Amino acid sequence: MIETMLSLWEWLGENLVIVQILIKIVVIIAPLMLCVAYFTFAERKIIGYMQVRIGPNRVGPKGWLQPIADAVKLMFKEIIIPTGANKTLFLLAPMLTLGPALAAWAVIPFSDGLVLADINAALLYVIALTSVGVYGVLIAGWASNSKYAFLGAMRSAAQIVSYEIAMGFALVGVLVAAGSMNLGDIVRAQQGGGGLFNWFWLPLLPLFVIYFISGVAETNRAPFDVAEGESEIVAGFHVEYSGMAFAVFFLGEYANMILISALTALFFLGGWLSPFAGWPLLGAMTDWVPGFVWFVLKVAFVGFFYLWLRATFPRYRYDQIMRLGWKVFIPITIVWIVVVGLMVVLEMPWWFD
Amino acid sequence: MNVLRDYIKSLFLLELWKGLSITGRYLFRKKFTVQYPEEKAPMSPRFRGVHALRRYPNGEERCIACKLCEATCPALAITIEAEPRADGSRRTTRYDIDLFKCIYCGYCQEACPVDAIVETRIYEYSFENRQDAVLTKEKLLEIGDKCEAQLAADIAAQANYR
Amino acid sequence: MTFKLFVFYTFAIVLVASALMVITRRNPVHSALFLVLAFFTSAGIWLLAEAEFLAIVLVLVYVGAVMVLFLFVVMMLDIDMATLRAGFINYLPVAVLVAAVMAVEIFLVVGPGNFGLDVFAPPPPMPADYSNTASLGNVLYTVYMYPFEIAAVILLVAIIAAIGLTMRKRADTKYQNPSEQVRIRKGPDRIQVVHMDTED
Amino acid sequence: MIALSDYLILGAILFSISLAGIFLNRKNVIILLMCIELMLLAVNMNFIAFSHFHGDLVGQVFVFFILTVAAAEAAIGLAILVVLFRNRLTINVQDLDTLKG
Repeated sequence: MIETMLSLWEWLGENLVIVQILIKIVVIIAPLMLCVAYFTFAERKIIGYMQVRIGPNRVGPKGWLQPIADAVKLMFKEIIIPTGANKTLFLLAPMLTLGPALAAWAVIPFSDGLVLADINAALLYVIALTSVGVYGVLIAGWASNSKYAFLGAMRSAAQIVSYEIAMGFALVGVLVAAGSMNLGDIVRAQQGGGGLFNWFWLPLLPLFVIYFISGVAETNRAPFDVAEGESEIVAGFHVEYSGMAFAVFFLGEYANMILISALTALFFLGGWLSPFAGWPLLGAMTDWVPGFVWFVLKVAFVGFFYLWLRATFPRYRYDQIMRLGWKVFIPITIVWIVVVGLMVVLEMPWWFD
Repeated sequence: MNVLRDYIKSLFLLELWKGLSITGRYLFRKKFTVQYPEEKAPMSPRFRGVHALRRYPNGEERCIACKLCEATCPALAITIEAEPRADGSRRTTRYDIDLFKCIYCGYCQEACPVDAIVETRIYEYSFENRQDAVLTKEKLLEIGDKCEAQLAADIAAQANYR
Repeated sequence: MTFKLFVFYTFAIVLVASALMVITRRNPVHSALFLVLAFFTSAGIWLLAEAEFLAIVLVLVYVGAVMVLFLFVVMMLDIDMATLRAGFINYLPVAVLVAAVMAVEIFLVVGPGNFGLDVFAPPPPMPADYSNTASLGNVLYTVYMYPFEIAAVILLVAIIAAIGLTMRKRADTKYQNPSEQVRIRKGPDRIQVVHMDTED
Repeated sequence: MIALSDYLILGAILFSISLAGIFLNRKNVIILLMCIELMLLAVNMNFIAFSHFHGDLVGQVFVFFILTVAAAEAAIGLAILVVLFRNRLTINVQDLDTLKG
């Protein structure tokens, strides 16, 4: 199947540029939206299982149609625009959340060479786009003309901007280790005979942890979801939203989660590389598995972690979130960047030789 | 030494892993969910569902219009009007329970000297009009007739504890 | 008109329009958002000029950080716009006049006569494996090492200045010190088991 | 093809607009700061254009430095603004007249 996809890809490359790009975008976005829908289902199921209940199981066989039912319900609900709200900005905000989350997929390599735009500054592009995501929240909070929404937006904006720094520093470490900003090159730099021990998660372990936790904070997910904080500020920045406008926010949040999972997989978990490459027995046995499958498995693994965290930890207090970002993560990343620099200069065996 | 141990603990997020392992284990636990319409949870004989008025085996209604239930009802859900009947016995002419007001505390059941007003095990009921929420004497008696066997059994089972 | 030129003009029109909106909007939040749009479009124009690194950095630094800061401040401050807008119409003629004179003057200098296509031929497109980031990095870390470090120091000073200016400890509010709180250990700090004799 | 003059004229128009903005919004410090950012953007546009047409990276290096300085300027400017508002409850430039020699 992957071979047919690849050959189709190449066939498209020789024909109309715009049409070809549009088709590629659809090929990426459509399954992605489906994944987003089923990620919400997976979340409800997994959290349910962790709380010793079974979660949604009524709509369709085993509840498999639940996300479709949710989507249909939200589509037919009225979009209420609060009095005194700024209508244009109010409706623009959800799109501003979803847009960057989808646009970043342009540079994600799904397998070796299977990427929409193979650009050199891909890493920078990804950081820039994730930093743009804050506008949706900020504008939604302001345009709603509601105090709860505004407080949520303010909290979330400050949080996102703070954690972006830790995230950026963690990526600087990856950059130094890989010596390239091209995501494909970053994955190729993790290739080696040791399989999963050749990936960057081991030499960059602190950065890996910090990147993932900052990603959780960046997407406003539990335990860093003070922007929503149901028990304090109702639902935060999207309290005034309903119907499809709310659904778009929801899609944006989950698309962002999948994006962060994919990026974590690319930067630290070897992207499409097989975890058993070069191993005596397992390596040969799993040779036939295409890279795309490994990539999807890794993304699913990191995504599962997101849900696991949500089911386990209580919400952080706001000042502690800020302390963690500024006083713990940033110093650790800076120290580890220096360590990574030393490792690269000294050409440490296994990873950087 | 303690400082070092605490430092390592926080650096490697040991306590967080402990928490994660608990939820991770629960992921594979047997689930307790009761699939409601198909399965139902077991019910106590003391269950307090919708109300009913009982009759004696010979068909005479038990209620003697003492109005103890009306007096004890904390939600003021019960309204009783009474008159002597042609044979001179005192009986209610009106016995209404407003289910919107009722909090299903069961005080009426406890106050009743003749076990007339009782709460049944029926909990799946609904109304389509607001008027239907007021249970009249006829409706209460009808419910009582329908569940008499169960009610008598429940009262018998609880007899030692009253 | 080539595709590139079409893109350039589209971006240029959006850029100029949003710049006009920035200076004329009544609500400063709208101004800030139009400024964001202006930065985005100019990032697009910079991409056309083969300056990918700076285009993305413009989005990253300006849109992602500086404008968020602006929006934050504008939204938080309760500004009385009526008095601030007073005199807007009065200054309009002067502003338009000065701006027009300025634009005409610059136009005379940099117009197509002096800097047109026939004077400055368009440079050949860069080869496919050319990395703008890498070459900029090469220049920045060798020839411009000291200015680069000075820029870093300027940023550090900005951080310290911003924190120093806005930091305040208010005596009338209660607050917790999270650093102290996280140092609490499970043992004697958190709970204390007191042994009490029974009374009889 | 896009001529160098196109970039330069665009920069000039942007510069003039931001100049007009400074005239128009002379009481509002926030808009003034935004106009300054716009002005720097216009200047950067020229640098990038020249760098592109000369095939010389120095222009881009300079833009890089301008970006850093402008970011620092915005941060400090906004910090001053916040302190100002906190103390005087206004950001009207005309009310800031207590510093008399």
